[in-house]
Amino acid sequence: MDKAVGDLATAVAGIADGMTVMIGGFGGAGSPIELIHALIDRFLATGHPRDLTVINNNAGNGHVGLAALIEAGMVKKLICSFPRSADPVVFTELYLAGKIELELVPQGTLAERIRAGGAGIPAFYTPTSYGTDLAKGKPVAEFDGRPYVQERWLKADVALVKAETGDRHGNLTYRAAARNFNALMCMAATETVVQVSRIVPAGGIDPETVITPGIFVQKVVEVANAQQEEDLNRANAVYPGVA
Amino acid sequence: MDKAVGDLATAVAGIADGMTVMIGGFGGAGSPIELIHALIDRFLATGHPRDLTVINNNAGNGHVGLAALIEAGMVKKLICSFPRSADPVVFTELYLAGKIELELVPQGTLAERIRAGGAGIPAFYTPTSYGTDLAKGKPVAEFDGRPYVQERWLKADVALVKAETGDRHGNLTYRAAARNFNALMCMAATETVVQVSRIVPAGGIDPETVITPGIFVQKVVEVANAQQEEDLNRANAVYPGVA
Amino acid sequence: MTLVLAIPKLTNNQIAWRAAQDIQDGAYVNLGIGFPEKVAQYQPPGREAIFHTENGILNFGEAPQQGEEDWDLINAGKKAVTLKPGSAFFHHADSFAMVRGGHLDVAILGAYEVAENGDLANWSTGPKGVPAVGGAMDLVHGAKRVAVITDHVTKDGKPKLLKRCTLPLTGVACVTRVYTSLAVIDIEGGHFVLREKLPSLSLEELQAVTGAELHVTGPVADLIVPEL
Amino acid sequence: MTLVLAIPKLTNNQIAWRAAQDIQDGAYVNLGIGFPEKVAQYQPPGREAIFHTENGILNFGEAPQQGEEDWDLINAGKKAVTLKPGSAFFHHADSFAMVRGGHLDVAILGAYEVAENGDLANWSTGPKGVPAVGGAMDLVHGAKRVAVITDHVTKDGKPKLLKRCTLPLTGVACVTRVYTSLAVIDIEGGHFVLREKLPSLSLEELQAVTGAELHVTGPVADLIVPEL
Repeated sequence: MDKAVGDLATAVAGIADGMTVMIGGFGGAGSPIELIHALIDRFLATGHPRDLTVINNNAGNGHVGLAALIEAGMVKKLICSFPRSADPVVFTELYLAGKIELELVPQGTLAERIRAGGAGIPAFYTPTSYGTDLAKGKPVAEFDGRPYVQERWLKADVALVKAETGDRHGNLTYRAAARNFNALMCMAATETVVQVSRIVPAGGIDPETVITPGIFVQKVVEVANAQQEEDLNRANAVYPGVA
Repeated sequence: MDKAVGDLATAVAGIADGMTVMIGGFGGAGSPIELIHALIDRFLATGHPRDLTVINNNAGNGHVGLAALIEAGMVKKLICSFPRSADPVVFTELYLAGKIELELVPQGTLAERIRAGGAGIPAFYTPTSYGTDLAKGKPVAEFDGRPYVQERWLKADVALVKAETGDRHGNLTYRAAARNFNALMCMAATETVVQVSRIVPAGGIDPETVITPGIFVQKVVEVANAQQEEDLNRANAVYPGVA
Repeated sequence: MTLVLAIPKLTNNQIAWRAAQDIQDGAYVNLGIGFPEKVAQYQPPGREAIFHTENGILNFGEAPQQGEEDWDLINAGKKAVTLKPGSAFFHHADSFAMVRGGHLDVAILGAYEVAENGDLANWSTGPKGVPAVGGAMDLVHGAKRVAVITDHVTKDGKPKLLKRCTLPLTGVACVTRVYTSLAVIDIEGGHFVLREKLPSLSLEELQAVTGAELHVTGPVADLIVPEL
Repeated sequence: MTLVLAIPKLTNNQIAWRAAQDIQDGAYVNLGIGFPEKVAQYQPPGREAIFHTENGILNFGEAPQQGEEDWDLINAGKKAVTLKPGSAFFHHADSFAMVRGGHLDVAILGAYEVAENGDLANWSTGPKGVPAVGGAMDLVHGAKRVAVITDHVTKDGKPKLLKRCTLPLTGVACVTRVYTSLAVIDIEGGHFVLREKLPSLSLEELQAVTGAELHVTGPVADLIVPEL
C-alpha cells in the first residue's frame, strides 16, 4: 500500500463536475494552495471540473487559492462561516450579482457537521444559533429544559487538505494552527487528498503524534516548499498569472 | 496557575456520595489504579463516598482497581459496554444478586455519548443498536431513508484518568492504547483528576503532541511507577490487602 | 432620540481594562475579534489567564515583531500570534467542544445591541451585503460567563442597551454582564442591574441613554479606571 | 432437527483462511474478538491489510513473545499485540468514528445466528447471566463489507443460517457475506445466495442444514481450502 502520488495533477484528478469539495484551512493557515491551483490548471485546460460546491471556513482572499478557484468560475455554491477577508472582492462581487450560492453556517456548527459526517452521525443537536435567523427551518428540540437546534452531517466527494508530514499509509501531522478544519475534513470525504511538506517512510511518524490516522486519507502528494496564502496576498499575487 | 496536587488523597477529595464518576481505561490499559485505590482508602476510613454511579468500558477484573471499588460496596450503578473480564466475579455476583444496577451501552455509543457530553451536544443519532434490545425506549428517526437511534450525552461530576505526561496547565499525553476512554472522559466531567507518570514544567510538552489540552483538566497528581491492573491480576493481587 | 453625550466616557482601552479586572487567575478566556482583543493587554499583575482562539490554540501570546510572523500561527482574527509555555494545538471540532461544552470561564464579545433579557446582536446589521457569522453564535453558548464590552451608545448617540434587540440575534438570553463606556451592568432575571457607573454621571443621565430600565438592587460603585 | 453432519467440514482455521483471501491489498480491517482474529494469520502473500482495533490502534501486528507483553498495547480482546511501521494511536471516539463513519473496508465477525435478510445475532444468548455487548453493535454498521465467519451449524447440529434470527439482534440487515464450514454465501436482496460450497457436498445436503432457502443465481464454485 502506497498512497503517495507523484504529482499534483494526479492528486486532483478525481474531482468531477458537480462534486462537493471540502477545502481545509482557516484563512491562509493550512490552505492547500498548490492543490487548488492544480485544480484550476485542469479547469483552464479542459473546462472541468465546474459547478463545484465548496466547503471551507472562508470564501477566499485576494486572487489566489480559493479566491482564484471562485474567480475562475468553477464554484456554484459555497458553504462557509465567514466569507469576509482582507480582500474578499472575488466572492463579494459574484454573491451580490447572484452568481454564487452561499450557505452560512456558524463556525462551530460547521466543524461539528463535518466531524459528524466523518463519524457516521447523521444529525446532532446544538445550542448554537437557537433563536437566530440561521436556525430558521431547522428542527428544534428541548433537552433538560433547554432548546437546541438539529443540525445534519456534512460530507464531501473529495477533501483537499494541507498537512506537514505524511507517510505512505496516509498518517499525518500538521503544523501549528494549520490543523484547524484539515484534520476534520480528512474524515468526511470519500476521497481525501493531502499535500504534505514531506513524505516519510512508514514508521517515520511516531504513532503517538499522528493527528490524522491513515485510514482517513486516500492520496498524499509532496509539495516541499508550499506557498502560504497570506504571503501571496501580501505580494498581491494573482493566479494563474495576470488577471 | 498550577493544577498539580501533592498526593492522591487530595486528588480524589472532591468525590462525594451519589456522584457520577467516569473512570478511564479499557480493561487494564489506562486504568487509574492508584486514584481508584485512594478513593477506596477514603471510603474505608470515612464511609464515604458511596452510592456512586461509575462509567467505565468494563466492570473490573479480579480484586483490584474498579473491581475492588465495586467489592468495597461503593458503587450503586455501572454504565459500561462490556462487564466481562478474565475474572469478573465481583461484579457478576452483585449483579446477579440484584445489588448493583447496570446500564449496558454499545462501546462506540458509550464513547460518543461521553464525547458529546464534553462537546455540549445534548443528543445525537447513531445507526448503532437500531432494531435491537438496547434501543428499546429510545427515539428513532430516519435520515436519508435510513433509521437511526437518538442517544443522549453523558457527563460526570468527576473523571479519574490515567495519562503519561502532564504539565502544570493540565496538558496531557498518553501511552499507547492507554489513551482510549481517558482522553474523552477528561472532556465530560466537572472535575477531571489525572494521575500521570511524570509532571513536567509548562512548555515541557510540545504543543503539537498534546492530546488533552489543559482546559479539560482540573487536577494532576504524579504517580511515578503506576501499577498495571493486568500485572496485579496476574499476581492475584487483592486490594486493600487480604480479602 | 439622537442626543450627543456631552459627558466624559471611557475609551475603548479603558473599557477593556475594566473587563480585564474581572478575569480570575487561571481563567480560560476567549476574546472576540477586534475590540475585545484589547482585554488581553490589561491582565492584572500576578494573574495568569489562558487565552483560547477558535482556530485551535490554547495559551497564545501577543503579536510577534513585524517581519517575524508565522502565518500558520494566527488567531481567529487571522492576526499573527506567539505561543506561551504550556500551549496546545487542536482541530476545530475540539476547539468548539471547548466553547460549546462549557469549558471556557469567560467569553468577552463586542455588540451592536444587548437586550435586558440577555439577547445579543453582534453579527449582522441587516440583509445588505455579504453575511458572515464566524464563531459568534457558538461563543455565546457554553462559556460560564458571556460578557460584552461596548460603547454605551452608537456613534450617533442611540442606546445600544435595549428592551429587545432590533438587529438579527446572535444568541438568546446569553449575556451575563455588559461593560460599557459609562457603566458596568449585569443581566439578571431579564433586567439590567446597575453595578458601577462613572461617578460624574447621575443615574438619571445614565438611564436617559439606556434603552431599558436600569434596576438598582444594591450599592452602585463608582466606575474608576486609570488613564490609559 | 438435530441431525449430526457426517460429511467433512472446514476447520476454523480453514474458514479463517477462506475469509482472508477476500481481503484486498491495502484494506482496513476489523476482526471481531476470538475466532475472527485468526483471519490475520492467513493474509495472502503480497497483500498488506491494516488492522484496526476498537481500543485505538491502527496497524497492529501479532502477539509479542511471552514475557514481553506491554499491557498498554492490547487489542479489543485485551490480548497483547505489537506495532507495525506506520501505526497510529487514537482515542475511542475517533476509533468508532472510523467504524461508524464507513472507513473500514471490512469487518469480520462471529455469529450465533445470521438471517437471510442480513440480520445478525452474535452478542447475547438470552436473558440469563450478565449481558455484555462491547463493540459488536457498532462494528455491524459502517464497514463497507460486514462478513461473518462461523460453523455452518451449532454444536448440536442446528442451522445457524436462518430465515429470521431467534436470539437478540446485534444489527438489522447488516451482514453481506457468510463464510461457513461448508459454504460461502452472500446476502443479497433478503436472500442467501450460494457462491461456493465444499465439492463433496450436494446442494440438497447443504440446504438440509441451512434454515432458509439457498438461492443459486450464477455458478457455484468449489470451496477449496488447503490443509492448515
